[in-house]
Amino acid sequence: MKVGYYPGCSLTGTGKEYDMSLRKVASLLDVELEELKDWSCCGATSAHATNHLLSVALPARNLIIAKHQKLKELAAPCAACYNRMMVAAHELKTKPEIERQVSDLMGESIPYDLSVINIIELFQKVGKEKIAANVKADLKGIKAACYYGCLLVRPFKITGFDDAEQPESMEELIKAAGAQPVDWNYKLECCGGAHSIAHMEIVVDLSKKIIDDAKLHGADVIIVACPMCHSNLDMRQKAIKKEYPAHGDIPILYLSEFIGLALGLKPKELGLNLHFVDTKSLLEKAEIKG
Amino acid sequence: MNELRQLSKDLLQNGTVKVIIGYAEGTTPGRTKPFIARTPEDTDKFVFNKHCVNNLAVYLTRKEYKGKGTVGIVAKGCDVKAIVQLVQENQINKDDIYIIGMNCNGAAADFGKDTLAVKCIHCTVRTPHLYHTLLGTIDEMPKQEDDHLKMIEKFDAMTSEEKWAFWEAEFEKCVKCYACRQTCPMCYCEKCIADKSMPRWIESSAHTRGNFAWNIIRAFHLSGRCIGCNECERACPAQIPLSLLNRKMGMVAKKEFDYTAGIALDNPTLVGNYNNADREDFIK
Amino acid sequence: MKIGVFICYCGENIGRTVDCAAVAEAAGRFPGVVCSIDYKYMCSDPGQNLIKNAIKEHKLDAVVVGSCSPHMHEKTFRKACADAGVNPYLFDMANLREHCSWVHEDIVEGTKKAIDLVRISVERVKKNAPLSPILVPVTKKALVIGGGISGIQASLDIANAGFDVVLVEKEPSIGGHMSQLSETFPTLDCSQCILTPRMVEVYQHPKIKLLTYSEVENVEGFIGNFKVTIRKKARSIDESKCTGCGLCMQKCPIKKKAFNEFEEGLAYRSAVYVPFPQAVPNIPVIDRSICTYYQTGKCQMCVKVCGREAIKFDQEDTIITEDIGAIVVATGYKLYTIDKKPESSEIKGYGEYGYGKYKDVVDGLQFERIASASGPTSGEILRPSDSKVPKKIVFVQCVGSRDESKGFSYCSKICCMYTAKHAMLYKHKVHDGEAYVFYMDIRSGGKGYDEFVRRAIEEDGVKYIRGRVSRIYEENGKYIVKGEDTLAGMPVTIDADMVVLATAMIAQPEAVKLAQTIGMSYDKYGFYNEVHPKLRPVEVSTAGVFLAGACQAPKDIPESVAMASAAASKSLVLFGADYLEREPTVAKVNETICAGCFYCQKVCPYNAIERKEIKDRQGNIVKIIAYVNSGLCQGCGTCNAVCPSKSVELIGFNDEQIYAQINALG
Amino acid sequence: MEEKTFEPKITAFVCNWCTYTGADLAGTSRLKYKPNIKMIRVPCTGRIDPVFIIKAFEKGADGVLISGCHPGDCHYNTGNFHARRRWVLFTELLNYMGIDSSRLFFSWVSASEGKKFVDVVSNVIETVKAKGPFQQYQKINKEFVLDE
Repeated sequence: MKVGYYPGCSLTGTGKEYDMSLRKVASLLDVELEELKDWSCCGATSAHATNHLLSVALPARNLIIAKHQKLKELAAPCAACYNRMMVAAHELKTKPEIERQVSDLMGESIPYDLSVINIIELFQKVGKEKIAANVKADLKGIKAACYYGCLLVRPFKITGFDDAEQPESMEELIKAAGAQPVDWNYKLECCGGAHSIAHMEIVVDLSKKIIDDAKLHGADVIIVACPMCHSNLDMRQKAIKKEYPAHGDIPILYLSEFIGLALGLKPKELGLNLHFVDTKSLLEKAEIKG
Repeated sequence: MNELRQLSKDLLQNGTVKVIIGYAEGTTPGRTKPFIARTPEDTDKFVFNKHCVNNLAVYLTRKEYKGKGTVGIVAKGCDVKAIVQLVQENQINKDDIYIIGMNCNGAAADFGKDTLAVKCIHCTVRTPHLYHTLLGTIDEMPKQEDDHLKMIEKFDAMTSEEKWAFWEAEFEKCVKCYACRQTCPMCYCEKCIADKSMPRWIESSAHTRGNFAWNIIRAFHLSGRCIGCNECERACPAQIPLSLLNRKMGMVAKKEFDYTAGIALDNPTLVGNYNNADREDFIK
Repeated sequence: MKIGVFICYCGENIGRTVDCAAVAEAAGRFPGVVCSIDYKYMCSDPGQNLIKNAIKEHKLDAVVVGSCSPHMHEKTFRKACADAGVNPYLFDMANLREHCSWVHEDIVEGTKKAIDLVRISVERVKKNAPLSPILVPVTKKALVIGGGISGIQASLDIANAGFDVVLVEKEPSIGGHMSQLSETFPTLDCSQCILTPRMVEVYQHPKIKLLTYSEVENVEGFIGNFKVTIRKKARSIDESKCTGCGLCMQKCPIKKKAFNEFEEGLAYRSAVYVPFPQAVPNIPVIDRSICTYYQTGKCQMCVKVCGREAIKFDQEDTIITEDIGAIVVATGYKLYTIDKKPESSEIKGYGEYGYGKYKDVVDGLQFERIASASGPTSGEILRPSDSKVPKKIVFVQCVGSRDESKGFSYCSKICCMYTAKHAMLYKHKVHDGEAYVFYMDIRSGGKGYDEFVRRAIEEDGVKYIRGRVSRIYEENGKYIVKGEDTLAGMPVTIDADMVVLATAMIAQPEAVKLAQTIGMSYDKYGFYNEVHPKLRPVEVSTAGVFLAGACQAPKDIPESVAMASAAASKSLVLFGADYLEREPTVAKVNETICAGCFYCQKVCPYNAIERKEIKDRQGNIVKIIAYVNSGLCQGCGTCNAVCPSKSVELIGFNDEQIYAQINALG
Repeated sequence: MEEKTFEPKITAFVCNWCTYTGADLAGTSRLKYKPNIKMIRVPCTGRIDPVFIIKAFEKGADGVLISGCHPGDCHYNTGNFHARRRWVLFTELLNYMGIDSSRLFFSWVSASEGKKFVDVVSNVIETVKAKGPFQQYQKINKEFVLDE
């Protein structure tokens, strides 16, 4: 299976391990990720707040590159990139005026038959059966809280992915990987997103609530599908501890990292050593040697 | 061939069927002709070879056989399509026929020719999709360019004037002999609209206008029903390429409604059913 | 054929842009026209007399009037023709006003077109045939499907007018959802107290045949002449012997295997049971799926205690056929299933509200049972999980309704009112409790309705919050309700003891099946469609079938009752005559040339095409051909268009008539 | 000379319940359109047979309009759905035969759409006028109609 691949900026920086793990896991599952040539910024976090046309034109450029590479599907593992591309495609499809302006800017029309998929959809395409068939490590003792955040399922009218209030798709993948998903309450709550830098106190509060609820329901690990969620939940646990000394750490893993562990990849190959929170507790429980 | 004769003999002998419609050697050696076996001895005349191009299903709706006991029929996949369509249209009772299905390796376009008949080039039912007994083997069939399809596709690039000119020249030749109708298994009406005079929708004299009307209505009435045996074209003394019309309408049915005639007994007919999502972009 | 043409000026309406005298003059020269007259108002008495006199004077066979739209005066002129001895169907009308004088400005062009229109009519009328209206006898017996309040009301109205009624209810008792309700808005009178006498009246009415635990299986025929097949399911009880003493139920050892449907799953029932104490008829049913006897062949405790030998384990379903003249459909509604997506539906459920997961998250009907004096808590407001009094309760409106993304886009109409009632009942019983209502809008149109909601807010102190709830979850024994207060622009979190979801009324799961059996159209939600939303609100497209209650759309009790009485009175109108007269515009098969392909049957919207066997003298079937049941045919002519050989033709719009019209255009 | 004064002949087949009534409403509302169109009333669009259209062309129509109830509004529930499917086949057939199917117009006009009826009719008349006479049919019409 060949799928287009748009890493986006996070996966080259703070989310490097997301990129590493995804590439490794993909090759194990016979997925060929064809990276977009000369991709550019998706416009997340600022373009849509400042200039609507720019916010559509930036992803449109990448969509055009995908067209030139004759791709049918484009995987955007970063939830923000995924969201921006979906919004742009929706705008282009439904608003002829925007479409005209963007086509003028780009000098060519935008492909409509390209489908942008998120990481969960990518694994869905691989198939639960295939993942299950390739599982090497026994993770059945591991309880995982699947955290979707806001951008994967919203706005539902545009993404049309899973369920805006009660998504279950990531849980299905965790089951396929041999672990137990927990039933918890904060899988869609806000982590604070881009406030991480400017208003850390907000992020600390929000992230703590999410982590506490996951722990309350017995989770050993929180699984994320977004580099921003990851940085808030992983990086800010130190700040949480400073504010609330009773806080105990919980590892935060990307979906691709977790599936990678299940498929028998070494923690270091998956970049687990790059996390702020030590993943030792998880690995010990799963009896995986570093 | 012995298999076919033996089976036919048994069927007639043990009373499973009253008659069997099949093929026999033609008057010109090598050619074949439709042949009705009524006694076990008759079955010795049965043959099956690449010249068995006729669609025998046309006989099933004839008064001589319909409702007069079980009729056996030697049927290729394409003939079975006609049978399926006839069952769907209540013309024959599926319990009143016995299908001797023939694995088919393609029929010759014409006697003395090695090329395949058009219907065989794009055949999807070389092993019949419905039968009581299956005979014969599937051998390699020569690959042949589907020039017929290319011709249909050529129309896409033509202006309506060019298309009109093409058909005008073709229909000018029509002598209204209605051989196309006579040989078509789907043309079983007791009185064809072309023969009705009150009112006379289709002019009876063989001028271009009347010929257009006849051929439009013929093609329209067969839309979604024609199973593509091309007997009409084979029978046409003026050699009007009727298969271009029929096959095109079959393609339209496939493209617009994902429909193919004669493939399954429980498939609802194309006309006579509808879908809420049928195309209506042409309706303002 | 001698044809008379009559051209109307309609005062100046036609005369201004059509030279009527010239039209009459031109028409006079058309072949077959023996007289052509123009007159100022053809529809007036003198105008009609003009036609009648001309018919007599010229011995006319057919008449063409050039005037207004046939939708306006076709009936008037047909009657004038009939009065003067010309068959009313040997008449045609050229629309010179709506389709000519009023829409065109140039008198020369207008006159030319008017002449063409009259010519088309003259040519058509030559091909018309004399017809007479079809007379259909009427069976004066009504079938009422559904024994809820709507069905009860319709049955009583029809029966009290002196006509027989067959009332079919699929549950073991009549009463429907209304029998489950605690108190009714806006008067807060007890639902069962007002309903039970009606139920008894139905049971005792000499004109009403009550068939409970029964379902309509098939409906054939047409207005005035339906033939209905009803399946009476086996109760396993001999109804003629049972006295309803209830001993069998007391002694039945199966106590906790099945939830009590009437109590909406908040209690259990035995294997032999009546749905509720006031059931009508008060005769139990054995639930064979849990009864020990049916499972193991042993027990028979009920047989031992029944002094009347009424238990009949070997009873079988019986099939009843009835001749029926009119059908009232009153099949009611169902509540939206919240926890998962409803069967055969594209919509998603509300997993995030935890219904089905948390015992204390209940739906509207469950709360009715909790609040009902006859319910599992005897009317005390206690939460199901631990039977404690909830001190803080949250009501969420519009669950499943007005929600395109997860539910249905329509408004369920009664939820605003019943939520206000629920909150009020709660406050009346738990004085120190807090009640919150999340709402989108408050829709309280109706007599005394808005006052009722205001009372809940102002007198009883129910706190209304305008906004949606995003999530409900359990935390430390509380139900955390997260939502938004859109008026304050703030997120709100309430730690409640109990949550009530005001779920939408939806169509019965088998509504579509019944619609197809009877031939009713339905909307995308499965509610039945009335013929005209304003002027024919209780009729459906199949004549002789009428709608009552929530099977048509969500509605409350007074509306359902009013609609039931309307449906009853429509049935009574039908029963007022011995024969029905119908337009003779129906299809007819030419039996000699029909090849029996039955494409006509496939396209007929009314199942009016039947199969007819043609036999030879020895009785052998020669062929099977189509036959039009003229009682069912409504005259659309779709059969005529699809018939390849035109062996079925629509009388009044047959091929010759249309051909003549097209021919006259040239 | 003929080019300039060409006025197309339009034949319309309309259903009794929606479009015919919509045309009545156009009249009642005193909306205006050109008199080139003549309507033949049928109970339902389901009644309309392709032979009507062919015959109309044979009788010299330069354009044909078919109009009925919107899907879902059919007085007979489903007549227009069956009609719609047949039209797809018929227009494709005409196109393939080179019979200019852009002279054949379809519309849904309800009983309340008097204004839409006028717009549809005006558009049909203007479109056909711009196309000129239906020469293909006129040629084969002339060839064999002896009494003209």
